[in-house]
Formats: sequence, C-alpha cells, structure tokens
Amino acid sequence: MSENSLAIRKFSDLANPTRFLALAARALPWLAALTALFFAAGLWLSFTTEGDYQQGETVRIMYVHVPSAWLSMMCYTVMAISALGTLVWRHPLADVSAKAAAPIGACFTFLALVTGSLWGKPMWGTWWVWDARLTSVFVLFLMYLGLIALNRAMDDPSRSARVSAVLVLVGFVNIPIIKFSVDWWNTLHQPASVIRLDGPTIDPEFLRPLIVMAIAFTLLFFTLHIGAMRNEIWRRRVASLRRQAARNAGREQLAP
Amino acid sequence: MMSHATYVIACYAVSAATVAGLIFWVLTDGRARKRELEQLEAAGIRRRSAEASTGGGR
Amino acid sequence: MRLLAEGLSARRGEDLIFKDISFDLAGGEALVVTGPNGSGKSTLLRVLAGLLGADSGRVRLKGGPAGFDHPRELSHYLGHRNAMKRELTVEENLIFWQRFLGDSPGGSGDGLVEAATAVGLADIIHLPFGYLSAGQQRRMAMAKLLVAYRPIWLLDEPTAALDVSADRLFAGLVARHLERGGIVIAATHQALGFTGVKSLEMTGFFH
Amino acid sequence: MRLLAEGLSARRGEDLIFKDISFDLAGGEALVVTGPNGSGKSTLLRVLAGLLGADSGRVRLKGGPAGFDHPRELSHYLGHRNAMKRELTVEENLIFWQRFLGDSPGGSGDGLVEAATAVGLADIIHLPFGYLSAGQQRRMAMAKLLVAYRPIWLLDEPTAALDVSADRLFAGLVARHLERGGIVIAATHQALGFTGVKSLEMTGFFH
Amino acid sequence: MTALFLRDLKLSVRAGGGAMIGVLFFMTVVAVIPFGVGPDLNLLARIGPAILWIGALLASLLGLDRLFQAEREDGSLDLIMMQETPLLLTVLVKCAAHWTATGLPLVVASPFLGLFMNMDERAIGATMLTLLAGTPAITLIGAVGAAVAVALPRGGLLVSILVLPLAIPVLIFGVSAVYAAIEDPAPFLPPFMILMAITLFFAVIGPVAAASALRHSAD
Amino acid sequence: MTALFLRDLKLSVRAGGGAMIGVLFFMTVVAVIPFGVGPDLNLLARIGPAILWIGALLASLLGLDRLFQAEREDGSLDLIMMQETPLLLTVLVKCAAHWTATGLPLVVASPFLGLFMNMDERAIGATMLTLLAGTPAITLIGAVGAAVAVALPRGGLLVSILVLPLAIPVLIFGVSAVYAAIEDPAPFLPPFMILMAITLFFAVIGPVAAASALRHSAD
Ligand code: HEM
Ligand SMILES: Nc1ncnc2c1ncn2[C@@H]1O[C@H](COP(=O)(O)OP(=O)(O)OP(=O)(O)O)[C@@H](O)[C@H]1O
Ligand SMILES: Nc1ncnc2c1ncn2[C@@H]1O[C@H](COP(=O)(O)OP(=O)(O)OP(=O)(O)O)[C@@H](O)[C@H]1O
Ligand SMILES: [Mg+2]
Ligand SMILES: [Mg+2]
Repeated sequence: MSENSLAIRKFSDLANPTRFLALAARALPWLAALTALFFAAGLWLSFTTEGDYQQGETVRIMYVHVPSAWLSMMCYTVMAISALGTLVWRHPLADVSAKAAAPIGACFTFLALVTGSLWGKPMWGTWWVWDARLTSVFVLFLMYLGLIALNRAMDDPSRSARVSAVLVLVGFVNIPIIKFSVDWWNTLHQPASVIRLDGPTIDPEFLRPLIVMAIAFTLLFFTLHIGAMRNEIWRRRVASLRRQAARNAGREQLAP
Repeated sequence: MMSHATYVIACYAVSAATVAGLIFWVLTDGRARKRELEQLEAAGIRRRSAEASTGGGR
Repeated sequence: MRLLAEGLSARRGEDLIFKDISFDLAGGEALVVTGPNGSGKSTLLRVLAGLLGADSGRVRLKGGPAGFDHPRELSHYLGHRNAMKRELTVEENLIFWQRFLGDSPGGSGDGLVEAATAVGLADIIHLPFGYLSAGQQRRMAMAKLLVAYRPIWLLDEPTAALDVSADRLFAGLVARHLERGGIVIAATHQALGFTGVKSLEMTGFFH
Repeated sequence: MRLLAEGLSARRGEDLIFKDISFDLAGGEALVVTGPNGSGKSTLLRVLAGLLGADSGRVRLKGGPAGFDHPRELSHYLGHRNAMKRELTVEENLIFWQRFLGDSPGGSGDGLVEAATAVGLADIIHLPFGYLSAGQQRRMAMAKLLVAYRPIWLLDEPTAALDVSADRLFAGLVARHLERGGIVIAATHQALGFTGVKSLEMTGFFH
Repeated sequence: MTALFLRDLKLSVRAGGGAMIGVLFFMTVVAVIPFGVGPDLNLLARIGPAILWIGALLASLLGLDRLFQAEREDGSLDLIMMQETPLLLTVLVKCAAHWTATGLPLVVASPFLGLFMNMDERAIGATMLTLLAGTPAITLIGAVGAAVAVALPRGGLLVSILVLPLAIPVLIFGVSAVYAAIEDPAPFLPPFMILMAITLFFAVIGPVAAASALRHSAD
Repeated sequence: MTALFLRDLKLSVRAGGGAMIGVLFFMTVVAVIPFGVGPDLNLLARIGPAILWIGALLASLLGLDRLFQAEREDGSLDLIMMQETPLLLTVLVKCAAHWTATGLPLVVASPFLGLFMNMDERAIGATMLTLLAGTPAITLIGAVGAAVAVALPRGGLLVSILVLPLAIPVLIFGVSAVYAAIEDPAPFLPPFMILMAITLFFAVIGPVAAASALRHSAD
C-alpha cells in the first residue's frame, strides 16, 4: 500500500515537473521565434498605418497600451486558475505557475499604467485621474506587488502555496467589484469627467495592427511564463538539494 | 504633432525597456539556477527518489 | 478503544522526516518515543495530533466514541510551548481551556483547584502566568491535561524543566490516566518513571 | 580570578525568594545549583547576570581584568530562552552574537564553523533557526557560548531538550572551559555529567 | 466559544490597549485633516464622512496582524486547531472579540469626531450607522490577512498591504451610503444594503479563507 | 553596534520582504484615499500632504510596538542588556535600524505618491523635507512606548496613551510646515524649525527614557 502511494507521489511530484521541463525545453525556441515574428509584423504594421485624424500620432500608443492592459488581466486570470489548481487539484505545477506569473503580470500592468498615462497626457491633459478603470488597474498593480512580496517573504513553498492561492482568488473576485463599485460611486457624485472610448468602434484600419500586436504580446507572455516556470522549478530543486545535502552530512557525522 | 510624437516614442521606449528587462531577468535567472544545479551535480548530490532512501523510523 | 498508526510518513518542507511508522495501542497502554535530536519525535506527535498532514499512511481510532475517526479531537497535545497567556492569571488560563476544550465523551475533567493541587501548585493560581518559574509553568500546562477529559494524551518532552518531585508527580498522573483506560504517547529524552510501556525508537534518515 | 557572592538575597515582586546566599568560586571551578521548581535558581542566575537587582548582599569579581567589578560584562548567560531569531539562519544568528558580544579580555572565541562543529551541527548552519528541532535549537544556543569568549558561564537548565549524545558533548564543552580557567554556574534538575564541582541547594522559602 | 470571546476581550483590554490606540489614532487622523483643507467649515463638513471612514479603516489595521500570530507563538493555536469546533467558528468568534475591542470603540467615538468636522446630526447618524455595519467587514477581511501572517515570520506592514485593497469596496459603499443620506436625491437604502451585503459576504468568505489559510500554514 | 544595526535591518527586510513593503504600504494607503473623498483632483491636492504624513505615521506605528518585545520574547534582550555598551546607544541603534527600514523608504517614495495626489513640485518638496526631519521623531517616541510595553508585565494601556499624544505634535508641525511652504503668507521656517527641535529633543529624551524603562523592566 505504501508502495502504491509512493508511486503516485512519484508520478505527481517528480515525473510531472520533469516532464514539464522536457516539454518546455522543446517548445521554448519555437515559441520565442514565433513571438519575434509576430512582433516584427506588428511593429511594422503599427508604424506604417495612417495616424488618426482626431488622435494623430498618439493612436500608435494604443497598439502597446491595449495589449498590455489585456495581458495584465489575462495574467491575473492565469494566476487565479493556477490558484484553483493548487487548492482543488493540488497540482504541484499550479503553484509554480502562479508564482512565475506574478512578476510578469506586474510588469505588464506597469506598462498599461505608464502607456495609459502617456496617452492620457496629450488626450485628457492630465497624467492620472481616479476613474473606475484606471483605479482598478492601479489596485491590480498593487495586488501583484503584494503577492510578489508575500511570495518572497515565505521561503517554504509547501507552506506558502495554499496561502497565496487563497489570496489570489480573493483578489480575483475583488477587482471586478472595485471596478463596478467605483463606476457606481462616480456616477452618483459627479458626471464622469473622463472621456471613455467605448467598445470596438474602432476602424478596421487600426484593428489589424492591434490584433497582431495583441497576439505578439500574448505569445510573449506565454514564452516568458514558461521560462519563468522552468526557473522556479530549478530554484526549488536547488533549495531542496542544498538542504538535503546539509542534513545528510550532519547525520553521517553524528551517526554512531 | 511634434510633441505627440514624443509621447509615442516615450511609450515605445518604456515598453521596450520593460520587456527587455523581463526577458533579461528570465534568461539570467535561468542561467544562474542551471549553474547551481550543475555545481550540485558536480559535488555528487543527486535528486533523491523515495525508494533510494535507506532507513527510517523503527 | 485502540489507536492505530499504519505506515505513517511525514515531510517537513520537502524533506522526508520518517517513513513507515506503525503501531497499535489499546486503552491503558503507553508508547514512549525516543531518539536523537532532530530525529522526528515532535513531528510524529504533530502528525498524530492532526496538526501536520501525514505524507502517506494514516492514523485511525477503532472502537472509540462514534463520529471520531481521527484521534485529533480526542487528544490532549502538550507541545514544547505551554499554550498559556502570560498576561492572564493561571486561574483565568485554566478556566479558559476548561471551557474551551470541554470534555470528550466518556469522562469528565477535574475541577480547577483539584487539578492545580494535583500538580502541587494549588496556592499560586492567582498569579499571572508570566510570574511563574519555568518548572511551575510546565506544571500548570500539565494541569491543563486534567481540567478537560481527553482519552489520548500526546506529550512532547513533558518533563523538561521539572524537578524530581514533579517528575514523580507526573508519573503518577500518567499512571492514573492509564489505569482509567487512557492512552499516552510521550516523546522524551529522559526516563519518564513509568513502566510497562511500549517504546518506539526514531532513528532519523540517512539518505 | 575569583567570583564572590556575599549574602545575596533577592525579591520577585514583593516576595523574598532567597536569602543569605554566599559562595566563592576560583577559576576552573564550577557550581551546580539545584532545588525544586520555584526555589529561585533562575532568579539567582539572573541576579548574578546583573539582570535583576540584588535585594541585599553583592556579587564581586576579584583579580579579574581591570574595570570589571560586576561579573555581568564578563559573563555568558544562557537562559530558558535561546536568544536566537527564528527568521535568520543559524549562521546569521551566530555571526551577530559573535560581533555584538565581542571577546572579553583574556581569551578569544572560536570561529563560527568551529563552534557549530563543537555542538555537532556544523552542516545545518545554513537553515533558518526556526526550522531546527527543539534540541538542535538548544545546541545552537550553546554554540553561542563558544563564538565569543567570556570567562564566566551562567547556564540555566542547559541540557533541557538535549539527547544523550548532546549531554556528553555539553559536558565536554564545560570541562574544556573549566580547564582553561573559566567559571561555570549552572542551574539544573538533571545530572550534568561533569564531576568535581561545588554544589548549592536552593530550598525555597516557606513563609 | 464564549470562553474564547471573553478571553480575547480580556487580553486586548489588558495587554494591547487595542481600544485606546485605535480611538487615539482615529482622533489623530481627524485632527490633522483640517490643516490640509483649511478653516473652510463647509468643505470640512462635506468631506467629514469620508475622513471618518478612512480614519476608521486605517485604525482597524493597528494590531490586526497579531490576531493569530500571538496565539501561534505561545502554542495556543495548535490546541485551538485540534478542536472539533469548526475552525470557521473559532475565527468568527475571534473576529467578534477583536471587533468589540477595537471596532466598536471607533463607532462609539465617531459622533464626537463628527462634531469636530462640523457635520450635522443627519450626517453623524448616517456615518455612525454605516460604520457600525461596515467595520465588522474590515475586521473579517483583516482576519484573512492575519491568518496569512501566521505563516510569515513577522506580519506588520505586509498584512496591511494584503488587507487594504480588499477593504476598498467596503469603504466605497460606506461612504456613498452616508452621502446618499445627506444629499436628498440619492436614496440611502441601496448603498447601505450593499454595504450590509458586503459585510455578510465577508462574514462567510473571511472565516472560510482565514481557516483554510490557517490549516495550510500549520508547521 | 554595526552588527546590531545590520541584524535589525536584515530582520525587517527579511520578514516583510524588503524596503519595498513600506513603499507598497504607503502606495496602498494613498490609493485608498480617493475611494473615500472622491476623485476631485483639487481636493486631493489640498489634503495630499496631510495624507502622506498620516500614512507615514501609520507605517511607523505598525510593528513599532514590537521593537523590544520581540527581543524579550526570545531572550535576546537579556543578553543585550548585559553588555557594557551603554543601553542608550543600543536603543539609538535599534531606532536607527527601524527608521532606515521603514521611515527612509517612505521619505524616498513620497514624491511619486505626491504625483498621484496631484500635488505640485513645491508641495512635494516640502513634504519630503518635513518627512525626512519628522519621521525619526516618531520612531524615537515609539521606542519609548515599546520599552514601556516591555516593562509592564500585564501589558499597558499606557503605551498607546503615551505614544500617540506625543506623536501628534510632530504630525501637526510637519503638516503645518508643508502648508506654510505652499501658501505664501505663512512662513515655512518657524514650524519647520520647531519640527527639527522636536526631533532633536526626542533624539535625546527618547533613548534615555526607553533605556531607563528597559532597565526597570528586567524580570
Ligand atoms: C493610466 C491610464 C490608463 C489605464 C490604467 C488604462 C487601462 C486600460 C484597460 C485595463 C483596458 C482594457 C479594458 C478592456 O479591454 O475592457 C484599456 C483599454 C483601452 N484603453 Fe486604456 N487605460 C488608461 C488610459 C487610456 C487613455 C488615456 C486612453 C485614450 C485616450 C485609453 C484608451 C484605451 C482604449 C482605446 C482601449 C481599448 C478599448 C477597449 O477594449 O474597450 N486608455 N485601458
Ligand atoms: N517575572 C516574575 N515576577 C514575579 N515573580 C516571579 C517571576 N519569575 C519568577 N517568579 C517567582 O519567583 C520564584 C522563583 O522563581 P525561579 O524562576 O527563580 O525558580 P527556579 O528555581 O528557576 O524554578 P524552575 O526549576 O521551575 O526553573 C517563583 O516562586 C516564581 O513564582
Ligand atoms: N518548522 C519546520 N520547518 C522545517 N523543518 C523543520 C521544522 N521543524 C523541524 N524541522 C526539521 O525536522 C526534523 C525533525 O524535527 P523534530 O522537531 O521532529 O525533531 P525531534 O525528534 O523532536 O528533536 P528534538 O529532540 O530536538 O526535539 C529536524 O531535522 C528539523 O530540522
Ligand atoms: Mg522535539
Ligand atoms: Mg528556572
């Protein structure tokens, strides 16, 4: 019976990450190449299409801003799914995935904030307003940083996994609540002071580079994510090997 | 329009820098971890599988 | 009532601490766990108390009160730390644990004064817990075992800091508990002064 | 160097804990303080360490380095608690105490690895202190005595939680310290395994 | 359970001085804001409810991080987790005690501070009511952070960082309910009901999340 | 002494996760404010300095009360008090470490947060300067409270009653110096000098009081 459980353990604990490493090693070059290709196409498209008669050159900011804004949310979704994986299926890779995604997500959120500000200054005349969407992105950014700090503060992955998974999930519920409630609260008090661009009323002229750039960003995210997951697995192996080595030596010396 | 171009350039510059930083981090981190693993391997420490352990309570 | 451990193993972080530990204790039996520092005695007790998940194997209770499969809720756990608040008086501490823990089915705890008398410190229960000496604190933590009834006692180095007379007193308490059909599992480095017990020697791992 | 206590008495709160304790220890001598729980062993050690004021009487040092009347600054004090941070690694903890305590005149402390080897745990100094088992923690607290030189060691139940091999190891450390002309005062309930020492039995007060 | 409630209450009154420090901090916040907005009494009255709410939110953070950590350090947490009482209930009771010791004094103090901010009776009443309904939610959210802190060597700031973003909806609806009560066109009930709903929601989610964090951080 | 400084720094960095934590906390507090007072940029700019100061006070208070208590609980305090280094100096070093780990990052981060609050350069500069001059005083006052907390076996309401009222003058002079810098009629220097004087005063009184409280608390 213990043979059996050991076998199961071995399958889920060792074989899986190992298989993942093998898979990652094969997939990464292709993914990287594809990403580069899409970026080349996207960048070329975004600089060759016409400027908007209203927004002028600044429309080109959109090709970076919108994909990074999308990704900031998608990355958190990935983390939330991973958190579910940790809590429900107890998959050993899920925690690795959530941990690896956090810094990447923080970077994309940072990009969305900065490019949005750079767009806002010429368009609205100010770097920052406390409007629902912007504020919820800012809170998202803070939550990413908080989770990174939490992950760094807890050195023992087996203990921190579930705990940070719980927090990721609670945060996932919270972001839409914030967005919804800020919208509601702003409309209650003052008319929206912010011009909002609604929905996909975008000219197909701009849509094409946008979509290509979005795909490029998404590919970039997956490439980086897989790479970071691989690093995280290696990091854990190093840590556990170090402790094991230390302990063995201690025991052998103490052994009668 | 000139000033708008600065915003566009700033935007692309910041994005490029951030993405480059991210890529750099993933690459160097990976290299460092791999080197550590190789060093441990060289020191003769290998991953233990559960069966290989020799002993226990009792 | 029987307490069974079947092929237990446990990890701390990534590392396997022990493997394949099995035992079978009937009511009135005691198990003394010994072994060098760091061999996993405390870890084993924490697994039995349900505070740490077993990596494989399981702990079962047979023939106990209905509805209790795991011994957790029928056990007292006396760890390295005393679980008493320095700011409250001994009396307040004990009353709290008495009320909070409640009695397990099949027995009833002693009164407060009775328990304090049993550990030989009836007259200082009005002092704040932080004012007691190390040994007095440990004795009071032991009084906690008496104020609420639990058939199983899990004791981690119970006699650390105790003087000789307290050692004897403690052995008496354990003997009384065993007589009444209780189960005691104690991890220790010192002789505990009670006889006729099973023993388990932890060796630690040599990978 | 001689350590003299002359008619010491001390209070805890309002209560007199002990009275008229005198002794005289030369270099190379050890004093073992015994007595039941609550009899004032820890209190005596804290008075000697200068952590608690004596109610009357005094502690003196004769023939020690110039400028040290009270043994406080020439003493190591190992109390019930280990004075190590759970968050830091053992190494960081030891390095801190080594630097912070510094060596007393007349000797020099061991290196870090040397001290850890002396307590038998050289290979786990990279782990956070909180990860160690109770006995390992106590051993590491002992390593603290070695990393900075102090002629006087004040030890409060040093061997609680230690296993048998660590007991022996500790007795060796004390013997080495005495050989080099150090002074050791230890409060304990267990036999400490070193011989030829003076002893002091605390009886406690019965008002 | 009553035993736990009473003990926690006793501890926070006797040891931490939780109630006092919360109220004092609250007063400090309220005392400092007028320096910023100047002596404009109208403006003060207008932002008064918001300031009171922000003060209460921040004051609740003090001491919250030690909710479970103190229990862990002396070993009580082990015993508490071994009991058959659902851990959920235990967390809830601890939250109740913490709220009684720190949240309730804030609610009681808020009318006096409202007077300082030149608020009228209606605004004061509404603020007090919303604080009464909303501060438990903050404590419950904080419990999740405190449970996470058990796995950390030290809680402190990190806990507050994890807790504050989660408490934002409470703040928003609390404040907007007050404003709805003051300004006629907007109805008071909808935001207040939402606030209540949030509190109830966290009364369920908070203990569940905290309990599961505690379970998984046992060492 | 350097060893103590480094250790304390390491402890607060290790446990929380870095200087980043303080800044992150500060950012979170600032982000929460608009949810309360609304997105009015003018109002935000006006209360900005007060908010930054309150955030700094709160960040310093969180965790400060355990400055010596954590040392006592693991027995380190005994060893520290036995050394020949004057206890005064030890207290001062511990305060310095605490300030470096929590106060300094706040000062450095304050300009960015000022931007979020829509403050102009002048206000930002003045806030940063006053924070630099004032936060050490808060730490030093807190140290006295922390030392007293160790002294009282049954804890102490006294601590909170002691610390906050003493910290309020710092806050008030800090904030009013900033507003003096922004609004022309009022001169910046007098309140700022008073702030400096308070800090210097507490740099002397704080360690003395804390050391004497510690001496008398030994048990
Ligand atoms: C710091 C400021 C900003 C932030 C944090 C921000 C954030 C976001 C986010 C999160 C999205 C994705 C929303 C969604 O897909 O539903 C988005 C999309 C978008 N943003 Fe921004 N934004 C900012 C400033 C701006 C500015 C100044 C403009 C233009 C004047 C702008 C134009 C757009 C457009 C056109 C989209 C895509 C429209 C859509 O998918 O609905 N953003 N932004
Ligand atoms: N902090 C304190 N405040 C007040 N009284 C105390 C304090 N610590 C101990 N006492 C009292 O002083 C007496 C002596 O305590 P002390 O700790 O010296 O005993 P001890 O001999 O070390 O006992 P043990 O063997 O249990 O460690 C006890 O009666 C105790 O109640
Ligand atoms: N919280 C923890 N995190 C990680 N590892 C731990 C933790 N506690 C203990 N360990 C490790 O687990 C092993 C067993 O520890 P355990 O406390 O069970 O030993 P023990 O037999 O009780 O020793 P002692 O006699 O010293 O009390 C030790 O090697 C220790 O380093
Ligand atoms: Mg143990
Ligand atoms: Mg003692």
